[in-house]
Amino acid sequence: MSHPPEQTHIDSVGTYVKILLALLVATAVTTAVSRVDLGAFSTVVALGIACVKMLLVALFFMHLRHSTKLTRLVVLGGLLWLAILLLLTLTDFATRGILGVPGK
Amino acid sequence: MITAAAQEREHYLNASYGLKSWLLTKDHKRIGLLYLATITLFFFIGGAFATLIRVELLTPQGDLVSSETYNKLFTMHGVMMIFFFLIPSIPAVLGNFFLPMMIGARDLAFPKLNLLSWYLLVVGGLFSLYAMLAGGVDTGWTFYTPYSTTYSNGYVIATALGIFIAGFSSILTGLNFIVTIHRMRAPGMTWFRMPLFVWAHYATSLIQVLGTPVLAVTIVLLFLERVFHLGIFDPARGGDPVLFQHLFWFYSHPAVYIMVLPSMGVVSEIISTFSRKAIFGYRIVAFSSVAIAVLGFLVWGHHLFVSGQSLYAGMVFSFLSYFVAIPSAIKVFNWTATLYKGSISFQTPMLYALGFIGLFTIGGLTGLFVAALGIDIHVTDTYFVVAHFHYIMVGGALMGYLGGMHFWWPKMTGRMYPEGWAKLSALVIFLGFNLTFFPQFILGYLGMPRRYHVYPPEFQVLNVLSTAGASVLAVGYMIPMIYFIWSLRYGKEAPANPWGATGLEWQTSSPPPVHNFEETPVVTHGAYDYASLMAEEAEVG
Amino acid sequence: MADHAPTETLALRVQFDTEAQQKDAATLGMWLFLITEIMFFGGMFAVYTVYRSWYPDVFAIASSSLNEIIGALNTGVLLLSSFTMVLAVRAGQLGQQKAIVMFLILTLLFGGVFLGVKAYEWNQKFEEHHIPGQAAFHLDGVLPGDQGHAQLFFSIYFAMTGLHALHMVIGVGILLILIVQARKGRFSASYYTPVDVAGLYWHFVDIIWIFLFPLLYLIDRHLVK
Amino acid sequence: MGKFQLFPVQASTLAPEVDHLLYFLLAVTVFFTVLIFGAIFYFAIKYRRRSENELPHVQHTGYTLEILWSVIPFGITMVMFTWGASIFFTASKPPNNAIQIYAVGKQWMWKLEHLEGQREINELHIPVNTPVRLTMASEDVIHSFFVPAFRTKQDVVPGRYSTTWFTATKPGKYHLFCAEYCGTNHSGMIGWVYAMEPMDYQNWLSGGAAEGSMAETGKKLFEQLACNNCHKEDNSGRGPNLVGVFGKQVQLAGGGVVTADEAYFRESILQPQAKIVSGFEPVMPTFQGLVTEEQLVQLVEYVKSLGPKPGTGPVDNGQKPAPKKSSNAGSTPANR
Repeated sequence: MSHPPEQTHIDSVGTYVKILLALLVATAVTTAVSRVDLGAFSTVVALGIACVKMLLVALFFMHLRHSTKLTRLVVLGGLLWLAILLLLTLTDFATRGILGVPGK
Repeated sequence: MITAAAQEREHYLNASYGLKSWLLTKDHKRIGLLYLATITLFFFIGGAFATLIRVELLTPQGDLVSSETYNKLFTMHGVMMIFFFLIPSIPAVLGNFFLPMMIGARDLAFPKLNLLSWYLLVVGGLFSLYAMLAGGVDTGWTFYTPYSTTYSNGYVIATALGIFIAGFSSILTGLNFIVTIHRMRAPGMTWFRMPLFVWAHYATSLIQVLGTPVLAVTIVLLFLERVFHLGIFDPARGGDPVLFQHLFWFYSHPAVYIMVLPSMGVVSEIISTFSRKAIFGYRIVAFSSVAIAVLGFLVWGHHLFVSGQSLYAGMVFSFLSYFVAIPSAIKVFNWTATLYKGSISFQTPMLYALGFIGLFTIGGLTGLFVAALGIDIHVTDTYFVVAHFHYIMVGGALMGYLGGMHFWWPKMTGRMYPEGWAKLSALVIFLGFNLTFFPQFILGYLGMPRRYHVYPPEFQVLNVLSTAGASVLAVGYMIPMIYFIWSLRYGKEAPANPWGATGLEWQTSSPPPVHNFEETPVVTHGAYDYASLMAEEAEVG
Repeated sequence: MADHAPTETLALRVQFDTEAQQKDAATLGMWLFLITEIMFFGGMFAVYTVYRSWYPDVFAIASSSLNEIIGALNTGVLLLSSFTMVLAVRAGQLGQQKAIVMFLILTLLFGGVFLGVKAYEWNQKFEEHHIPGQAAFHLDGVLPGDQGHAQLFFSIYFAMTGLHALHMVIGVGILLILIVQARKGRFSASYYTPVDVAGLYWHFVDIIWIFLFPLLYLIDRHLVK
Repeated sequence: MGKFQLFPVQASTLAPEVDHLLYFLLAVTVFFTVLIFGAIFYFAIKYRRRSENELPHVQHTGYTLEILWSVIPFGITMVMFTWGASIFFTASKPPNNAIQIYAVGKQWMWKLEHLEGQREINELHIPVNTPVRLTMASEDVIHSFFVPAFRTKQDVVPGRYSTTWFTATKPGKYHLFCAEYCGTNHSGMIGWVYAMEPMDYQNWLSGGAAEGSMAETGKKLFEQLACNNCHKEDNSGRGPNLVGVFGKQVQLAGGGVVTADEAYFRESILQPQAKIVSGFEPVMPTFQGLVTEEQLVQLVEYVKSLGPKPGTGPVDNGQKPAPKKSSNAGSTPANR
């Protein structure tokens, strides 16, 4: 059979509490940081903190750490396709008007 | 007539009877037949619309139906054919039935989810049928805003809801296939021993899972804007209709690969079986399916060259569109190379497969025309594009579907179809198809726009030719419908392996038992190993 | 074996060979479903990205009309619900029947609180005439010519938070079913897949909110004192 | 009417270029179709099954062949791409000496307007051998200005201007179609483009019963709508002086510079606060819904007619010198 052996690794409650606290702190930080004028950089910081929180939830709460390589590949694939949608759509909206001809 | 022994042997058809045994079945084979009945109904509804369109276009004036009705005809033709026939056709019928058998599994990973997928397609279909009977929708199958959100007074929401629900049938089928292929292959069935039909469905499922949700959210946004007047694509409030087109085509271009990739899988099986030779370049053909699925997501902008997209985005998408053409070309070359030094026999499935290669080649090459920016300015939104995608959809996907139906009909029903009639209808379909759609290439370059109820008189001759072809094509499609049903009662008794094919599905009885195999098969050799197959038959025989 | 279906247990359905294979298939299936959800919300993030790049100032003003303290607290509530959900899954792994039921109920409560706060925020928007598409729409601090662009922001706000809330409601439904089954002792250390899979879904909906909160509530708050 | 034809007439400078690319693509298509069909028929006949248990010897996979038939087609497609892209680039950039004509697409008719004031419905008279630049707007849904004989097509998206251009080479009467589905009478939204010798065009222009050029109509509108209360030519008005502004760089309040083109003026009339000239208050009311697209193009023409007074230095329209800030005007949404 081609399925990997399943060793159910059970995390301790302490780990989950630490992760929860980290998430709550990150939420407070991102709320506070948004008041500081970082110019264009503020969006990058906000997204950065959100990505960190996403990783915490995904790796610990969703047990990605103990998951099969295939599951991790699936997650990466999903994020890659989201990037394809966003980036290729922006190739249009970011280059509008450069030619100086209305509508091109 | 039918021998007594075959009659009482139990298989998936006579294991249980009654409506409940069909409507609540969890057997992937029965669900495949349920899908077969459903999409055949939708196909003939869509075909009826096509016939009305072609008859209307016999004359330059709009003298059969009003403009309003004509717009509804081509819209519903598009919606029924794409969302309710072409997208489900091979994956839902042949994929559901044979994918588990080909990899030696007893069923799909999630049988109840599979039954739910069928119900979703039926409910979605009912919504669209309701929309048609209540008054029809006239936005074109593309639902471009702001016409679909503010100016159209057709049943946009009912049809969009129908497509939204049917979309989930496609997503869940794709999900089911991917998990089944990864987790439920028989012992010894490594990735490179799987039939190419399974590879093609793996690639198709990737597209269904990654692309369809974006169509779902586009429909939700369209729904929110039309019903609750949220201003997402509304130009008056600073929104951009071209953004709708981006989201729509992000799914709808990969959707054309959902329609054609399964047919490619069927053709690979048929070409190999009837040349009694392994496919030339097995791994290349397998990887080209996945390459088409991946690259198919990078090219949607070629639908927007003149619709207001920026010049530079047009160049990016045109460049990427040529990348996706290469794997398709590789497949055609490999199929043709498989015939070299083979032992070719010409039963009906082989006729359809050869027809597929020829017509798909023309369809694919004309794709290079519309991907070239310079030519697309002139030919987009004309009958040239209509001809291009009909060559791929009808010449390619539908021929592959019919080929697959004839190839696996003996295994599904335990009956042989009448070979003579089948060859005749294949020929009629091939001729009718070319007579219908080749003139449309010329019409398109002459500049006849698509979706036109009325056209200038100088285009009439080519339109009459096309309508003549359409009537021949309609007859061609009716014949299989008749003899398939006829064969259920009077067809010859089908042996387990009528074509001498190498797939696992041919190593079990026709029709197969409820759990496909007496005991789970162990795979010891490659996908198309005719030598060991002939050796085994020699021992048994 | 051919004439009658082999005996089937919850942990080992007929089409699988081993329990590990079945559990693996369920997990992979749910992750694939979550990928479709990423692409579903991804479409709206694309709309958000385009329009925010076109109308940054109006989006900043509109974003600051939202109460970010309530937003932050609500995010905390959702994170807590994720915490209790993962404890429910852990209880499932250990086969502690009563613990599963307790944590699922806690998760349900936090989810309910989140939806309640959401309903309050939407009602707030209703009173402030920030409902796009209504004639009475008016966002103060934004000039008359740009009211349309403000409507774009609120269209995206209501579309995204609305669909997120819908996913929360579905999640609450799933939790209710699981609570009923858990009380009947259906889950054990060898069969807790439904709880595990429901946990994956719940955490995913939490991750979507983790991105929605900063992108909708915290746009350039420094701009608008 | 037109006799039965198999190939569209070439009536613009773009047409031959597009057709040459078509011939190249046709040649490639015929070559590969004959290659594939020929190979299939030849192999089918030569290797037809002779006996029931005939078993062809197994053939290994030739990677060289695989590389050959992926690299060569890729090379051919790259030629197609670059050739197509170059045509697309020329078809997108109107020459500077093109004469300007305005087109407005409205559910199910094309309204065209020449600078000299001639207005036409579903008909367009243009001189031969002179580039014509069409600035188009839509009043409702998406339409598409398509002249098959010129091989040009451009969707007209509501909410902004779209541009297409062509140079007619052969006098004659050519079809004009709407190519983007726009509702019930989509197939009725058609017309004719008359390419005429320059002399005939001038006679047609002067002969037409125009009640004054677009600029004059625009001037009347400018006064009717009381624009001149604020936009005065002696810089005393509350709004910027519009003389000689068209085509120049305009300093915006809060930094940023933008080129004052048609799209900028159109947006400033409909959404005045989108781009406020530096040193001015955002007091201008919106005219959204008060002016139709046709009136907008007339007002834009009037502003363009207020050409720069000879000899004045950089634009002096009462602008208070604003601090020079690095502008990210770049792709402003004005002409998105």
